[in-house]
Amino acid sequence: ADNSSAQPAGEQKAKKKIALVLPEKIGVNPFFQQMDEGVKKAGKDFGVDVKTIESTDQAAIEQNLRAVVAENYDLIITSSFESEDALKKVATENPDKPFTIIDTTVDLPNVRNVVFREQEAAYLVGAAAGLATKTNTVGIVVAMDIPNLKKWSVGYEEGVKATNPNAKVLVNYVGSFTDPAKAKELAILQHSQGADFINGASAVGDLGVFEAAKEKGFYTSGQDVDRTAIDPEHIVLSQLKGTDAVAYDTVKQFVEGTYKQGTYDYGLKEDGVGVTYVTRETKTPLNAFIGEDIINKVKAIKDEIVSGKRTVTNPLKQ
Amino acid sequence: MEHLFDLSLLNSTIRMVTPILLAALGGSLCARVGLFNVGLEGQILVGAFAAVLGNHMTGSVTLGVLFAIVCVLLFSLLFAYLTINLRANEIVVGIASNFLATGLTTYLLRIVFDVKGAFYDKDMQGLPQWSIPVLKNIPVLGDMISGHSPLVFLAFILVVVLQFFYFRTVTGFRLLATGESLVAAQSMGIKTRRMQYGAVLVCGIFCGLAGAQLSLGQVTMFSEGMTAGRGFIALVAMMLGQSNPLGIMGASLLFGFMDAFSIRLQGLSMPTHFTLMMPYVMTVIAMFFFKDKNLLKGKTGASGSTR
Amino acid sequence: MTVLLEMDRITKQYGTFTANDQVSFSLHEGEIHAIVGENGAGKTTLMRILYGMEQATSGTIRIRGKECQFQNPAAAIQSGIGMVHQHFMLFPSRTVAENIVIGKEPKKGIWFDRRAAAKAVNELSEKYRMSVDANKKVGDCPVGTQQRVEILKVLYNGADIIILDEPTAVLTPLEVGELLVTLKSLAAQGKSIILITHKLHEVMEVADRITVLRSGKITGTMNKADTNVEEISRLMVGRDLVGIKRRERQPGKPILQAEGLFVRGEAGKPLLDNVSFHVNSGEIVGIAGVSGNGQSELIQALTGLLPVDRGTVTLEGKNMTNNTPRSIREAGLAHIPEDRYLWGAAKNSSVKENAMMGHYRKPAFQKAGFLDHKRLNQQVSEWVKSFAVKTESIHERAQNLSGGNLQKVIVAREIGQETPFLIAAEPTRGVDIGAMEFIHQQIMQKRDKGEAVLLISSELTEIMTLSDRILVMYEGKIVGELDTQTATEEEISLLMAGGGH
Amino acid sequence: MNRTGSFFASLLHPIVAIVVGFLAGAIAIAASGAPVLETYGEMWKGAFGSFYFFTSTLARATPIILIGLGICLAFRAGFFNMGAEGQMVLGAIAAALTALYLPGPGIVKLLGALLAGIAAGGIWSVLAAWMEVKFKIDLLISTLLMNYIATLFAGYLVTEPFKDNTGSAAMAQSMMIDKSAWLPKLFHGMTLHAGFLIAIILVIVLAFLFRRTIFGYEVNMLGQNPFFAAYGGVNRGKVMLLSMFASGALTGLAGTVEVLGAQYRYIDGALTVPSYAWTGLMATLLANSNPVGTALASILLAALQTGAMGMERNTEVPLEVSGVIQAVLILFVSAKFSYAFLKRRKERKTDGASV
Ligand SMILES: Nc1ncnc2c1ncn2[C@@H]1O[C@H](COP(=O)(O)OP(=O)(O)OP(=O)(O)O)[C@@H](O)[C@H]1O
Ligand SMILES: Nc1ncnc2c1ncn2[C@@H]1O[C@H](COP(=O)(O)OP(=O)(O)OP(=O)(O)O)[C@@H](O)[C@H]1O
Ligand SMILES: [Mg+2]
Ligand SMILES: [Mg+2]
Repeated sequence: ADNSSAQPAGEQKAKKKIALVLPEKIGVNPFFQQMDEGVKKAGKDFGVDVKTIESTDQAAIEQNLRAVVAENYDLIITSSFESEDALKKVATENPDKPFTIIDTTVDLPNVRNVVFREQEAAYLVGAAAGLATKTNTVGIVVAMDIPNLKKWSVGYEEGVKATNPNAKVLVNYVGSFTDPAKAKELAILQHSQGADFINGASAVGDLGVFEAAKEKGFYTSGQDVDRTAIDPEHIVLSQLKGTDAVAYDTVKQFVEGTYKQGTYDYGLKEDGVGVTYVTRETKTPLNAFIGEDIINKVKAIKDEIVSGKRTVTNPLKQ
Repeated sequence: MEHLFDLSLLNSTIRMVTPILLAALGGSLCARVGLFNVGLEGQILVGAFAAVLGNHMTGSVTLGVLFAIVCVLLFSLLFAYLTINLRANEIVVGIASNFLATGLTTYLLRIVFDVKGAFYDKDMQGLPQWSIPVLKNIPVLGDMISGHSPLVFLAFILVVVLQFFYFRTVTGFRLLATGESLVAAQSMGIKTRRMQYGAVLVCGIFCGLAGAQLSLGQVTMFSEGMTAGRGFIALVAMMLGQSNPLGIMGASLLFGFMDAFSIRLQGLSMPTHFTLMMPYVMTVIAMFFFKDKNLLKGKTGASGSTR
Repeated sequence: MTVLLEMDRITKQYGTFTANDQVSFSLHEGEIHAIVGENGAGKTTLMRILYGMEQATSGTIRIRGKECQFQNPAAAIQSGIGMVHQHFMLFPSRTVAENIVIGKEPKKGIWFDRRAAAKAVNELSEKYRMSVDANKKVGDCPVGTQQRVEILKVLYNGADIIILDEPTAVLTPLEVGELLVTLKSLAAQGKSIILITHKLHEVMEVADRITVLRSGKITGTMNKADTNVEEISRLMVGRDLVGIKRRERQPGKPILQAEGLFVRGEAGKPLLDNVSFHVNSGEIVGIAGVSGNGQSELIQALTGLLPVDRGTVTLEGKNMTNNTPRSIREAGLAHIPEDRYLWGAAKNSSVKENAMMGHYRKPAFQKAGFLDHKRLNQQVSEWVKSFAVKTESIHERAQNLSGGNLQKVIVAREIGQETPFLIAAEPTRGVDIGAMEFIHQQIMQKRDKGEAVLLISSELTEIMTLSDRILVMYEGKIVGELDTQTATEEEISLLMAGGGH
Repeated sequence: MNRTGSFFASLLHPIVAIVVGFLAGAIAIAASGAPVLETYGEMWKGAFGSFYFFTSTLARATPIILIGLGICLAFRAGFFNMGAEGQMVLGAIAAALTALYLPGPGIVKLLGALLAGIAAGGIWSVLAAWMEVKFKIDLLISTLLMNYIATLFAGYLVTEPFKDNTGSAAMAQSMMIDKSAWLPKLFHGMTLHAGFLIAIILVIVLAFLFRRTIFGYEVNMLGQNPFFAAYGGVNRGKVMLLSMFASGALTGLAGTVEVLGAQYRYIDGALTVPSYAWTGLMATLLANSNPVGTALASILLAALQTGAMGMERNTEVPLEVSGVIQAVLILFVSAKFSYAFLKRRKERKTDGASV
């Protein structure tokens, strides 16, 4: 569908320039950090100029997108729902310029979409929690009550209920992405209410949840990257999201000329999301709280999801 | 729900309220000399960062806290110099110094620790958790006040200290007089500038402590923007408490309890947004009962002249 | 006599304006030296320089022959100078004792020894025979007491030189008497006093020497024994005063009627208690009374600034009870307020903005809500000229005007309303004798035109000169009505003191 | 000193301050290892370097100007309105929902939305004023608290009842407003929209209001000395409520034009994250509540932000440093630098300060 990527002449003359325009500051968000790392690594590996631009706020996104178009970047990668509106405008006005948006879809011929089904991985974490809990109470600390995070909280709850219909799931919201102190207190409270496994879904607040787990002696899990190494005694799982790989691949395909538009949907099946021990090995030894048994059961659930025998609700499509 | 309040919630409330209380006490010093310090948020943030940095460099929590104090002192010196010497508008300086604090801490996080977002070291020691031997055995109270960092206890001691300072000491008297009428105080030979500097700098110390409590007491890490608006809540607590230490403590605790209460309500069917709103709504309602008697005073300030 | 203080060729410039021009002044030990002069002559400025609140552009100050330079009041206090300002420098929410000892508090370690402070204040007040209640909040004290607090403050700091800037402007005659006695006794005890005042009879009563300032220059320094009121006023004003001529009174129909006004007070005692009176066209009714006996409340009730609980106010036959200030003004009221900085002006605004208050809605100065600045400028400039207001321009900040000059702006504004009814509360507070005469003439003219004036003043002489009838207020009530022709000062004073019943 | 002298002195102040600010910024840049002049060059380009960037700066300045004007009006009337954020957000959400759900042609939606945004901001602000007038509840605190209430409430509306379910549905945002109800862009392909014109017109209106109208005079006097105003017949309650309504209406309008001219929907956090309210407050204070000055200060502050974005795009200086430089510049602009230099022991001290 696209031919702007295959320009052998250009390759000779000048290095390709690729821009990653992030909708926010990278800040505390490992998701953006991974993307940044993926693009940078690909830049090095394939000899292209890559530039990451962080946007300070909503209004800056469009301006940054327009600026990189004007500065003639060959491929522009952006990400997230925040960029949707801006990308729609800019991509429509520049139909010859290839764009990629990670984590959402923009229905335009010159935009390649990459989306994730995080709820599937969250479901697996929930399933493991439901199986492992001794107190029949588990918790999740969520950053904010916004639709997007429902992929994490709803998927998790569904997973718990699937393996342990009687278990109680405590949900609390921090009200901020950057408040580990409050996240920690919320985790302590959930623990005092009987939760022995508390899933962290509060961005940087997760670090607070981990601390609470260490202090109070309950179990927890992290997000996006493998967090188990930080504290194997208490952080027993991690929900994974392969943003870095996606970003890396995008650059790679673009350089190699295999880049195509269209929508790429990553779930358990495509190995775009996952859970430590279940879909990916880790150096950290498995904690006895979870145990081989449970991992095997969760693996079975994973297979069912992959094969389509079991469906996980997409909370955003209700 | 079985019990909307339980001991662990109260215990957590006291901990959560501490940075707010400390900063509000500091803010009251500034307010008392006629400087409205909206820069508390930034000062706490600098304190939180410096505490972690100091701790990381020296491996000592105590030195970490001291380092936080020193850094915030320097930072508040900027506020003092600009507002007192150069007579810049204190609110502009406050807002800009909040921006500066955000920028500086994220920048230094990158430079010093080479990370973005958050610095977390699982080996770093936070502030110890103390329990006071006799008190901890008292049934309800004991559970509430046990297992807190020394700074939590210090904050509540400072309430009393400040109360005595304001209303019993000579320096406190002069400080309050400076705030009540700068012109009259100057005309009596009070070194008002020194008073103002003192107030701003001590406020810096308090904010340093608040930051240290946040990053070494509550958690043991630093993350960008981890103050999450506490400085502004402190400002509200300070005003609601009418710059009286005991009043400030009351206001902070009120806010803290409402916050705790709202956490409990999250489990119920009320939408999260409304439960998060509760502390603010309740504080507005509280204002109907605790009115600022001096409200009109500022407005009569228009009168009077030396001629 | 030894010379204690010398101010040598002091010059003070504000921009291009010279407030003090080569002023030389000396003060002897134990003397009371009065400084008199027109409004804006530079009296306050000179004293502010002496007290370290402002730096002279040139000139030197010597105390006991030693050259001094005061960067701030603290330095002046160190050298034994104390100042009682034209407007008090007090902390209203603090007690009398706290106000007096501030800066030199008795202490125990770091603690403020409030008991010792009260004791010291009581001793001081006994020593100089100025009674105050050490533990009362200053804000709750009458003006006379606040004045005493200011003086005690200066004495507490051990000042040898005491500057008093128009200390009597806000006092009742009784309090003035007490103050003058105090000053004499202080001088007898070796204190040297600089007294600024516009009231020449006070000068003649207490001063040893008199210095006259005019437009920033000294026009003369003389011994009291060698001079008289006429000479001083001529030196001050540059002309002879003519005195006021009073024409036969032509009383007409009532313009203002107050019927049974009642305002509840905080502690049971009413602020206004069944006050009834009327003011006819072509007459000036004076209200005498010790301040704090309901005069302020009466004014506020009449002008719509304080709602009454009972009773009616009728202006030109229209019921105006508890109406808005604006509708009352529109119905025909003008009002010179008693406190010029609280009610009468916005000190950070320009002279013009201050002068246009109450006028800006008149069709002459606006069209459809848009101000006609040209007309306004014209009008205000005219007032400034006719009332001889000393100001660089009508755009000068009111704050920079001398006290008396601001008062003139306010009087000009209110006389200029040309309403059938005028409330004049302390209309000449702080203005010089020339201006006072001018203002009195203006008020008299209003009466002669057949308009009505209600005059409230703590100056008995002012009441006696201007009024046709005199009402006396005591504790919120009107306790007597007298005809000026027949009334005596003693009679009034007795009523004022509550001795009527 | 004579008049021309003091005129130059007043000009010198911001100049010296800005120079010192840039020097301090230069140190920050140098510390991060980038070439100072080039970096500043990029900053300039990012703010004013091309017509596109220039209009972007103006686009960013638009809500700041409106907020600045709103706060300026409240200040003039003697109210310390710290509630711009809440008023702006409520204005924005009201405008968005009106534009979405008001039946009728685009122009009706647009006008309805403008009115709704103005009304929502105004009512929220007047509520605080009313509480102060009626119950003596300090406006400074109440407005500060009401910000949280307003943003949470608006957040609730777009998370629950009025959530956009049409797209990925992952954001707390309203649906997109119909194109016919958008405020037009001023130039093709640029972000600057008609809201800027509205803002500029209002700058002139406000400047005119303060200088030439009865209402402006009454507002000024009320702010200078409420007792004097009451004495002179200014209807205190009315002018208070009116000016606070207008203040909130202007800040509400700031949110409204952002929605109708830039984002075309209400997005949770899109107005609060950029700190428009605080920036507007600074602009007003820097300009001493003068409307034209407020507009200029707003453009300056917006230029610092867009300039920092340009700096980040085109140099190796990280975003964090540009944040530092911005803050430092503001700090020094706010400082009365030359004032202090010139004054130095001279007699120019004004009354109150010298005492
Ligand atoms: N800061 C200033 N800037 C400009 N002019 C000033 C300033 N301060 C005072 N003036 C002017 O200096 C002159 C002298 O003022 P000053 O207060 O000394 O008069 P005064 O003799 O005390 O008068 P009054 O009897 O009315 O109190 C006045 O005309 C006043 O307008
Ligand atoms: N004489 C006049 N001719 C034409 N228009 C006027 C006139 N006076 C006032 N206006 C305009 O009408 C508006 C309302 O006038 P009005 O005198 O009723 O004041 P207001 O502010 O409504 O006070 P209130 O409600 O207390 O009477 C003014 O703000 C002004 O714009
Ligand atoms: Mg004077
Ligand atoms: Mg009307």
